[in-house]
Parts: sequence; C-alpha cells; structure tokens
Amino acid sequence: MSETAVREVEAGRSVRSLTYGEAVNAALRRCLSELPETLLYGEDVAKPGGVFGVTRGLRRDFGERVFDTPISESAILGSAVGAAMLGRRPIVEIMWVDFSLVAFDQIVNQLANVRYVSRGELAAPVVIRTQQGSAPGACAQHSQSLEAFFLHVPGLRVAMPWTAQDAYDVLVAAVHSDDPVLVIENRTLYTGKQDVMLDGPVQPLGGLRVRREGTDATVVTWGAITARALQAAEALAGRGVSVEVLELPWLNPLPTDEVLASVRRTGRLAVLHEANVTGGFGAEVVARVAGAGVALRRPPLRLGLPDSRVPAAPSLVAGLLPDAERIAAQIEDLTHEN
Amino acid sequence: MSETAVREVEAGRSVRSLTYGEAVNAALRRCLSELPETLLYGEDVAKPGGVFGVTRGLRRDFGERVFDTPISESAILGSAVGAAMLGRRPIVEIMWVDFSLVAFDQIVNQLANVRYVSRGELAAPVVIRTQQGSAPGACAQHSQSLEAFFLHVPGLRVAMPWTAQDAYDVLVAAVHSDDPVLVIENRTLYTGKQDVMLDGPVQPLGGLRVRREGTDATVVTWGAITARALQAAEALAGRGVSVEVLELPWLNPLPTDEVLASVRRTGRLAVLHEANVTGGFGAEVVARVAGAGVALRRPPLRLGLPDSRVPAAPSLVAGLLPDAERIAAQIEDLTHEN
Amino acid sequence: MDTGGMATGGTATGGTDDQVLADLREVWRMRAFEEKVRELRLAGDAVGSIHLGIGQEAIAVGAAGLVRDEDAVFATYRGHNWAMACGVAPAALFGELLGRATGINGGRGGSAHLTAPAHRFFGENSIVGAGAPIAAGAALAGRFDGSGRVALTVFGDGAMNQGAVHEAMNFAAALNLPVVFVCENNSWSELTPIEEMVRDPRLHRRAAAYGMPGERIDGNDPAVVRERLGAAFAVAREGGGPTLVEAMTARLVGHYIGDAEQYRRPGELDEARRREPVVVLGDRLRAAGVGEDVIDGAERAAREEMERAAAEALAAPLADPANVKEHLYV
Amino acid sequence: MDTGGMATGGTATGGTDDQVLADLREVWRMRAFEEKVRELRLAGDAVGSIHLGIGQEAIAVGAAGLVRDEDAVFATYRGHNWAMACGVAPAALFGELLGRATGINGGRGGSAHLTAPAHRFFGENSIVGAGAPIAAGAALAGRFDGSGRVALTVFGDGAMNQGAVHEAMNFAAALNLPVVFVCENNSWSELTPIEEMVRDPRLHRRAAAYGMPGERIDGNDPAVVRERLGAAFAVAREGGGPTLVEAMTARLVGHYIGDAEQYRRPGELDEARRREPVVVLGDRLRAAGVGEDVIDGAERAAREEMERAAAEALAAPLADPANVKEHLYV
Ligand SMILES: Cc1ncc(C[n+]2csc(CCOP(=O)(O)OP(=O)(O)O)c2C)c(N)n1
Ligand SMILES: Cc1ncc(C[n+]2csc(CCOP(=O)(O)OP(=O)(O)O)c2C)c(N)n1
Ligand SMILES: [Mg+2]
Ligand SMILES: [Mg+2]
Repeated sequence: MSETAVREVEAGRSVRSLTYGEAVNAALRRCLSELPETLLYGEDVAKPGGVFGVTRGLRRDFGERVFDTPISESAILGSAVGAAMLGRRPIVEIMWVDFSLVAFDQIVNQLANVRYVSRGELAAPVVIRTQQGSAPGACAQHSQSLEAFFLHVPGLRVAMPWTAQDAYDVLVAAVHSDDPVLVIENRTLYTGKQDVMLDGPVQPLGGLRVRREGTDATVVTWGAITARALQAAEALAGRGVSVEVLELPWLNPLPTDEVLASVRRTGRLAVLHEANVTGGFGAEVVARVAGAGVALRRPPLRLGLPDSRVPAAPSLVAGLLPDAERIAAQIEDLTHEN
Repeated sequence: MSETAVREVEAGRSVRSLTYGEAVNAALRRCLSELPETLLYGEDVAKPGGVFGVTRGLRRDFGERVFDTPISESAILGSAVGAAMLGRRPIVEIMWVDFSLVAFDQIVNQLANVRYVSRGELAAPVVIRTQQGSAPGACAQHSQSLEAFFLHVPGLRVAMPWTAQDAYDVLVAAVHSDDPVLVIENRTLYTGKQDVMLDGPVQPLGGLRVRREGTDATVVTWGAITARALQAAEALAGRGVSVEVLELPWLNPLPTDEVLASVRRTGRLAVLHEANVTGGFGAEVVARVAGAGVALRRPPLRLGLPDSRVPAAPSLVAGLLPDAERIAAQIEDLTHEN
Repeated sequence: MDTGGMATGGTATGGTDDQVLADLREVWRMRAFEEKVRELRLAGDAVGSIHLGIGQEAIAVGAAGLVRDEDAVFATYRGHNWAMACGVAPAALFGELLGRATGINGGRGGSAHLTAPAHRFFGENSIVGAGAPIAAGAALAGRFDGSGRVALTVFGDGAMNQGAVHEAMNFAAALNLPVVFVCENNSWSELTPIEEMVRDPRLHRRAAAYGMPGERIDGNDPAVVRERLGAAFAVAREGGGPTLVEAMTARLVGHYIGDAEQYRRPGELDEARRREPVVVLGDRLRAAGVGEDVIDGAERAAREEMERAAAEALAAPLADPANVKEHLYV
Repeated sequence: MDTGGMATGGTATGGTDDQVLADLREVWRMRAFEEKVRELRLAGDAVGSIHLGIGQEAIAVGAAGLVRDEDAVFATYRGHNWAMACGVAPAALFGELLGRATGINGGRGGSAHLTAPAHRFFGENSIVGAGAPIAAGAALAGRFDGSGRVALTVFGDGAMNQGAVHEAMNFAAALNLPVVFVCENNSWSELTPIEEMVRDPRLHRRAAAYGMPGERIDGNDPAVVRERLGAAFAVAREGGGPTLVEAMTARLVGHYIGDAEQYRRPGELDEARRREPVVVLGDRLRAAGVGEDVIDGAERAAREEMERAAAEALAAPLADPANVKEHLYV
C-alpha cells in the first residue's frame, strides 16, 4: 500500500492516491476487516501476495482467513460454494479468466443454482475475482475476454470495473452482496496512480458511468478498452463530432434504462468491447436497444475482436483489435447521414 | 436400426423411416465405414450403445474404434484434441451439454486454438456430439440450453439439427469437415419415425431451412422449440397472420444473408430459442439484423427462457418457457401496427 | 460383494439386537420409499430420470447416527437414501419428486437435485464428482465458525475418475479439512463396469496418493459402516483431516427407472440379492432369535408409512408457477 | 535436490565421455538460448510473460534421444528446452518470442504456446495440466495408425493437483496407452512451494492410484534421465502402457522473467546451483580428465550460436497483420 498523503474528505472517508491494484487491495482489506466471515484464497494470493501483488500484506494482517491453494480451480470454486452455503463469505481468485474454464461447472451448474433451487434457504455469497484481456506478448490462452459467457448465467452478477475507484467500490459492494458476483479486473490496469475515495458507504450493485457527455452518438463500453473509446471521442470532438461515452462497471445488473435514454437522445449507438463480436455482450446491448424500439438514425455498430483467436505478437493483435483511430473513424462514419 | 422398407431414390441413395436417434446412428455408421480414421468414444457409448441407445450396434460392427471411457470429460475431450492433431477423426460424446462445463477448457482453450495458432499446420477435426434442453422432471443441471457459449468461441463450428434428416446430414458433414464441430442434439427428439434419405453427397456446413413461408413476420429459431414456432405459425395462419419460420440447423456458420433477406421482406423479426434470453444467441441474430440496417416495422422480439435457472417440476417449467400459444400471442402483437 | 482380494476393514460386530432391528427398519423405510417412487414413476405420476439406491441403503443407514447437528452431508442424484438418513420427511421427498408445491424444494430440485439444509442435507448433485469440492468448502467453513463441522460427501465408483474429486481430495488433505469421502462402489457407472475403467479397481488405495487414510469396507452392513465411518468421523473431529472410505455394495435395480439392465453379468443380481442389507440384517436377527413377525413388521410399517406419505404428496397441489422467477437473486 | 527420503531410481552411470560432453553441449545450448531470451526480454525486444527452464535442462536433454520420428511431445509454457530437444531451430524460436514473421508460428504462439509438429513437438500449453489428456490422445491415435507412437507429456509438480492430469493418467492407464508422464518437480508452483500444497510430496507415488509404475529420479543428470525415461519408453513401446516419472530438479531463475523471487528459502539457490546440470556434467568430465577448454568450449559455442540466431531473428520483419485472420477455419 502506498504511503501517500491521506486527505480527510468527510467523516470517516479519505482520498488516497492508489493504483487500481492497490484499490483492490484496499477493498479486500476493508472487507476482511468489517466482515469477519470473509475468506480470501486462491493460487499464490496469500504468502506471496498474488502474482500481480494485488493481495500483498493481507495474509500478514488477517492470518489464516487468507490462504494459498493448490492449482485446483474446481476445488477453489467448489469449496467457495460449500463454504458460502455454510455461512462464510469467500473471496476467491482465478488468476486469469481463461483458467475458469477448467472449472466452469462450479460456476454455472453449482454456484448459480444454490439460491434458486433452494428457494432462498441457501445463499452463495461468493466473490470470484479474476482478470482478463489482451496484453502484449500474451498467448491465446491468456488473452481472452470472456464476460459474455458469465453474462449468460442467470443467478451470477458480473462487474468489470475500469477505474481504481470503481475497482474499490465494486469489490466492496460485491463482497457485501449475498449474490454471487464475478469481478473481472484487467492486469493492464493494475498500475498508475489515481485518486480513490475509501471507506464510503457500501453501494448497491449496478449503475453506469457517463465518462463523457455528447450529442451525436452513444458509445457503450466496458473494461480496459474504455480508454480507447475516450481517445476516439476526444479525437472526434476535434472533428466536430460529439460522442457520449457510457462505461458500464456492472454488466449484470445491466443499466438498460440509462443506455436507452442516452441512445434516444443521440440516435446513434456503437458498442465497443475487447471480446469477440459474435456472441459478445455487445449483441445484447444492441438487442435491448432494438427491442425497446429506440429509433436509430443509423444502424448500430459493434466493435471488438473480429471473431478470432488471439495471437501473441503485438503486431498481430494490432491487426485485430480496433485502436482509437479506427474506432474514431467508424463512429465518424456512423454520424454521417446516409 | 429399424428394419423398415427401403425405397430406392436415386443411385446409391435410399429413404428409410428412422427416428432422429436412428438417423444419428446411421450417420455414425456411414462415417465409421467411409472414413477409417474415425473413432467413436465417450461414456457408455460402445458396449451399452449409449444411454439413449443412439450408438447401438456400432461397437459390434466397428470393433475397437468404438469404445467406452471413464467419467472423465477432460480426458475425453483432451484426448480427442490430441488424436485429431495426429490424424484421427474422433467423434466423442458428451452425454449432456451441461457436463461439457467440467471440461470447457479443452474446447475453448485447446480445440479451438489448434488450427489458428499453428497457422494450419495442425488441424483438429473433432466432432463433439452432445444433447441438451429441458425435458419433464429434469433437474437444473440437466436442462440448460448452452449453445450461446459455444457460439462465442471462434474456431468452433456449431450445429443444432432439428429433424432426423438434418441430424443425419449435419453429422455426416461435421465428421467430414476438418473444422472442429459441436453438434447439439436433443433427447426429446430422439423418438418418432421420419423419412430420412441416406447416403447422399456430403453437404457443406451451413444453410438454413425455411420450414414455413410467410409474409407478415419472420421467426428465426433452432432446436426442439422449432415445433412450437410452427404450431404458433399454424395458429396464426388461422387468424390471418402469415409467419415465415426459418429454422437454423447450423448456427456457425450463421446464414446471415438468408435471415436478412427474409426479414427485409416481412419487416418483422422474432427470435425464439430455448436458452436464456440475456446473452443468448437471439441477441446476435437481432444485432445482425439491426446492424445491417434492415428497416423493421416493429421492434424485434426475443423469446426464450426469461433469465432463470431451470426448475424440475413440469408445472414450473411451463411458467417459464413460452408455449405455442404464448409465442403466437407475442408474434400477433408484433404484427399489429402501433 | 467382491472385495477384490483385499482384507475388508471392519468386523461386523452387529451391535445389539435393538440396533440391528432399528437398522432394518431404516433400511426398509428407504427401500419402501424408493419402491413407491418406482411405482409412481411407472404410473407417470412422477416424471423424468430417477435414480434409485435400492440395495445401497446400509451405507446411509450406518452413517445416519454419526452426523451431528453441525455437520453437513453432500450426496449425488442417487441421494434419496441420504436425504432420509438426514431426516427429511418422506412426504416432502415424494412431493418433490411429484412436482408438488409441498416438495422439499417446491418442485425446483426434483429427484436429482434435492436439498434440505435444515436437515444438514446440503443436497444432491447431478454433476458427477461436483459435490466433493463443495463438501470440502463446508468443512473449511467449520474451521472458522467454531462448529467443528465434519462434511460427508458421497459419490460413486465412477466418480473417482472425475477431476473434481481428485482436486477435492488433494485440497482436503493439503488443508487438513475434516471431510469424510464415501465412495459407494456398486461396481457400475451407469451401464459400464468400473473394472474396465480403471487399472486397479481397489479404489480406496487412491487415498494414499493424497496422503490420507483409505479403506474398503462392506457397505451392505450398517454395523460395519457405522464402525468404520465412525472412525473416519473421529479422525476428522480430532483434527486428523480427511479419510476415503470405499463401501462395497450393489445396486439391485437399474441405473435409472426404466433401465433395461442388459449389461448385467449372468447371475450377478442373484448373488447380490443374497448379500443385500435386508438379508444381512434379517439373518442376523433370525440368528439372534428374533421372530419373523418382528422382522416382517419392519417392512410392513415402512410400506404403510410410505403409502401414507405418498398419498399425502399426491393430494397436494402442483408447484405453482406464479413464483417461479423468485429467488434468482437476493 | 531433495528426494524426500526416497530411494532415487536410476544410477548415474554417466555414459561415455562423448555422451557426457554432448549432453553438456545440449544443456548449454538451452541455457544460452534462454539467457539470451532473458536479455531480449529485459531490453524490451521480447514482451510479455516468459518462463525459463534454466536449471531444468537435463530432463529435456536426457529425453531427446528417446523420442522417435513417430512420437509426440507435449510441454508447458516452460517449454523452450523441450522445443529445442525436439530440434526446433533457435532462430525460429527467437523469432517467435520476438513476434517476428519468421517465428516458428509466425508470432501466433509466442513464448508460451509454441508448436512445431514437423519436429514432433505438439506444443506448449499454458493451461496447467491441459496437455496431459491431449498427449493421451496422441498415444491413442498411435493405436490405430500403426505407428507405435509414444506420447511424452511434461508438466510441473503443481500440475499434479489439476483435475485434467488425474483424468489423463487414469484414462491412459485404463486404456493402456503408451504415454510417458514426466513431472518436472522444481518444488515451486509459481511462488508457492509444492510441499504446502500436498500432504505427501512424493508425487510419483500417485502413479499407484492408477495402477501404473511411477518413480522419482534425479532430473539434473541427463544420463539418469535417459536411462529411466528410456525404461518408461520401452514399457510403452512394448504395450505396457503409461508410466509416471517424477524428475527432481530446480528452477534457478524466477517463475517468469521479472519475478522478484522473494519466496526463496535462504540458501536455496546456492544449494541448487551446486547440483545443477552444468555442474553435474562439468564435474563428471573433469573427473574423466577432460580439459577445461573443452568444457568451456561447450558454453562458448552455445553462446555464439544463440547470438547468431538471435541476431537473425531480430533482423527479420515483425509478424505481418495482413494474414492475421487466416487459418481460423479450413
Ligand atoms: C460430469 C458428468 N459426467 C457424466 C454424467 C452422466 N452420469 C450420471 S450418473 C453417471 C454414472 C456415475 O457412476 P458412479 O459414480 O459409479 O455412481 P452411481 O450412479 O453408480 O451411483 C454418469 C456417467 C454426469 N451426470 N456428470
Ligand atoms: C489451470 C491453470 N491454473 C493456473 C495457471 C497459472 N499458472 C501458470 S504456471 C503455474 C504454476 C505451475 O506450477 P508447476 O506445475 O509446478 O510448473 P512450473 O511452473 O514449476 O514448471 C500456475 C499456477 C494456469 N496457467 N492454468
Ligand atoms: Mg457406481
Ligand atoms: Mg513447479
């Protein structure tokens, strides 16, 4: 934890300059402190403090409630389901989202069914922290963006915070929730200081962030690629195109009404995600807008990975994932009347 | 295999009265005969002939190429990947699609990457046969429709044949293809005789079936629930509403152009699937239609499981999955101008 | 029962006559319950795949008295016996299988996904092997809640080849969790014999891979089960961690109701019927001089109880779809 | 190397001096390759997570001569040594790590997902344990193509706790497939020690669970590896099915390039360096009277070769995105 100055904001709250990774750490620290039923475990999370250092110091400060596990994702996730049924509040880490697939059963067939099948007699307040996305040099098995899988699992909440503040707030909310929540972080976001307000009230699940207001088009996005949406919007502002950027830290619950309201105003919609386009969650956003009968001035646009595996070489990934310039060009195109 | 009369149709082809299950059996028999590199294995498929009897007689007739395995889906799927890399053409069974989740890694991270990462130096011509869907009394872990997961996996072909004829043709095409293919059957379809033409030429992957022509609305659907779409269309015909029903035996490749052409004609779209609506593949169909700028007279409709786990009691499932009457009512509503 | 040449752990002391009779009564309650279920399924009152544990009751009966209030039991789709061993009322189980509003899960679970936390029954699981890591988690919770909980998880011989079971056993052993792994070895996995699916069918020996004790016992005798599972519970309660117990038994019926059982070896069932719990316990009572009327009374009482419970369930309303969307989220 | 009190199978006969020298040269080629990779990574020419097998080379070197044309090798993300053992050209490997068009996979695989089927190297795998069942499939294919193929799959100590490895071992044993399972036990799984993640750290003993032979060997001596893996290959070729070989070794560097290695025990690395392959082989040559110039020559030649290969790769063009969408489907 960085030892930067702490400013008092209001009673009991403070703003600190933290990286995203440190904000996650602060949220975990808070939850471990205020919720004695929390457990924190996963591969390398305890004594080593996590492969990205995100859980550093928590074993030292919280002892046996924080522990390392074998490389056994089915056991990690399955035991979290069982511990949660019996009153614990496990926070488990799956190091990369890609690895969740060796134990996907425990999420889809087990975790998500607990409350429903027992009619609420049991709950499974498990938080699964993972991280995903493409980063230079990473291989095809360490580069996927898989949120769409989890968003097709009723019973499971899903968040994908982009800022350090949301990383903190979302995780605190997730741990306090009695629903199972998957929080998808992104290792490319872990560094870089941002101001983060700590110790605020626990927020409800859901909500969206208007990262930029605009009138000509709405871009709906989430995760690390939000930065490119904002760069594109900035570039387009210089070309006289006003783009509204909605960033969704929570994807389930999905803030449908807010998205619809924006698209109704701008009349144009683009959805941008790092995941593959076909079957991606962008389709859901488009389908909700279309299904609501929002009148669009141009057909909606979906931007993302163009249905490909992810190659390791950065020059190859650059040929697949749209950069800010390509995003800008496509949105500009969208704003031309046909 | 039923011993019904065999009519000669053209040279080398014959029409037989077969159940869907028997049609699958006939396709497997044909592939095992004409492609010596095929293997057929899975839990209970060989000596017992499959829990649904679909693979009956194949062990007897093809010997060691047809074998039973331990209850080890990761080993079944992983070994299929390896055998395929080394020149075999494995056809493996995952008894219920729900069980694929214990070994989802082998499909997403392994099978789908083989050709791409090796730039075609390796291929993985694996066919995974499975079956899915809700049936009376089945529990939440045996009732899911999960095609959307697989349709978000670039590199993997996906089919969901509805008729016995397509069950035969799709499977023959899948086994002959050098792409990995997931064929999703449905145990509620296995019985009931239909005429099936055998031994025709191997068909290309893809295509769609116009199960009913119509002018007022297009219903895009796949799998067992197609029957309800047709019942609804029939009911609506009596009320003066003309519904076109497009059934998609192949979902990847997706016959986008044909869907667009129909929707352009009718100006109204409903997508119907047994899977959950949010994140379901219906969203992709809607997003493709919207993205293509097809002018719709009414907002598109998505019908399916309303984002729920699946309860066991038939009376409860009936409260979730739309029946023909509810489907008809919703489509009728769609055809009313607002 | 084929113990594969291994010494079978545990000796059938048999307990007192009272205990033997009580065991027989419990076996009969489970048996009568499931025979009634079969009748209801064949009549079409119950629908779907239903897996009976007829012939395997002695394991659940032997375990029942060992499970304390703080403990947790995890079973499979073949779990009616275990739900009853935990004390779930037969009428609530019938109701569940019949899709009634009065079912223990209001019809949401069905035969294969029953759950009754108030009875320490944390449920069946229809994914082979998936319950084992969940049970490890229940034991883990006990480390922090001061309960001293032991988690018992039961699964079949075929489940031993599933990755999740391996991970759960290593996890429990490495973390020294109080888990009792019970493998009900009925020699079949659906329609396939276990001995063709493993090289060494002495499955309890796999415990050594995880550094935990493992033994094979006679799973047709509640007294043996009680003693040997009791030892495993004691180890777990004393901080000794997990144990694997392989209980040899036989499924006297099909894998599911309707299974044609064409895979059976000649004479297999006849032999199994000579060693099944009702016979084992009946013979023991007879040898101790207990009269036939008392022995028959166990069956009669059980059948009467189950007829009443089934009638009660049949009279209840079907599960009401009005609330079917509730309880997905908080 | 801690053999955990177990007798270590295999005796280091050491082979002829020629063989020892050849082994040292191969170890040095791998070592020099990876040290150059580290340099390129730290300079930013290569990017991303790169896992080195420095200190573990003897296992791949010992295995190399056993792998026939028809065989197939499956490795992990820590697989550079194995790719080289299979004969992949260093320039093509450097190219791959540097994202060059000339990389063995044109930049698609990267350090952690290399594949070179023409060299019998069916690739690395970055999902822990996932290569084991795939290797079983390669062996299965050999049963039908008349090749007599043996599949070798290598993974780490930590991977022994992954479900897929369990399933693969049982599958191979039950089907009697010619698979050689090689566990490179470097005592660490990323930043966590294996002895805290299992109750019994003698991992080779898990072979018994599957009814297959298993042994622990000195993985720092190519001669031992050649002999003991050779025996496993012989069993496999003769129809005896799979074997598990646990090769004890040490990773002398971080889990990935950049790992701060704060988890190391005091003195751990010093001790490991005294037993590492370069030392083992160098001492053996010295004892046999081979001169320092010859011994040093192995290193010199290797470094020169790798400098040239790296330069060649660096001079090649970056992978061209023009074709990046190809080869997804037929
Ligand atoms: C992961 C998974 N694979 C396959 C199945 C299908 N299946 C249900 S029961 C069963 C056999 C299990 O055999 P065993 O573990 O011996 O238990 P038993 O049924 O004999 O009690 C199989 C293969 C499943 N439910 N889950
Ligand atoms: C299924 C899965 N879980 C976790 C990881 C992350 N991970 C990569 S390497 C590693 C440690 C593996 O340890 P070991 O098997 O001993 O091999 P070593 O790295 O020591 O060669 C882990 C946990 C992964 N790649 N895949
Ligand atoms: Mg069994
Ligand atoms: Mg290791």
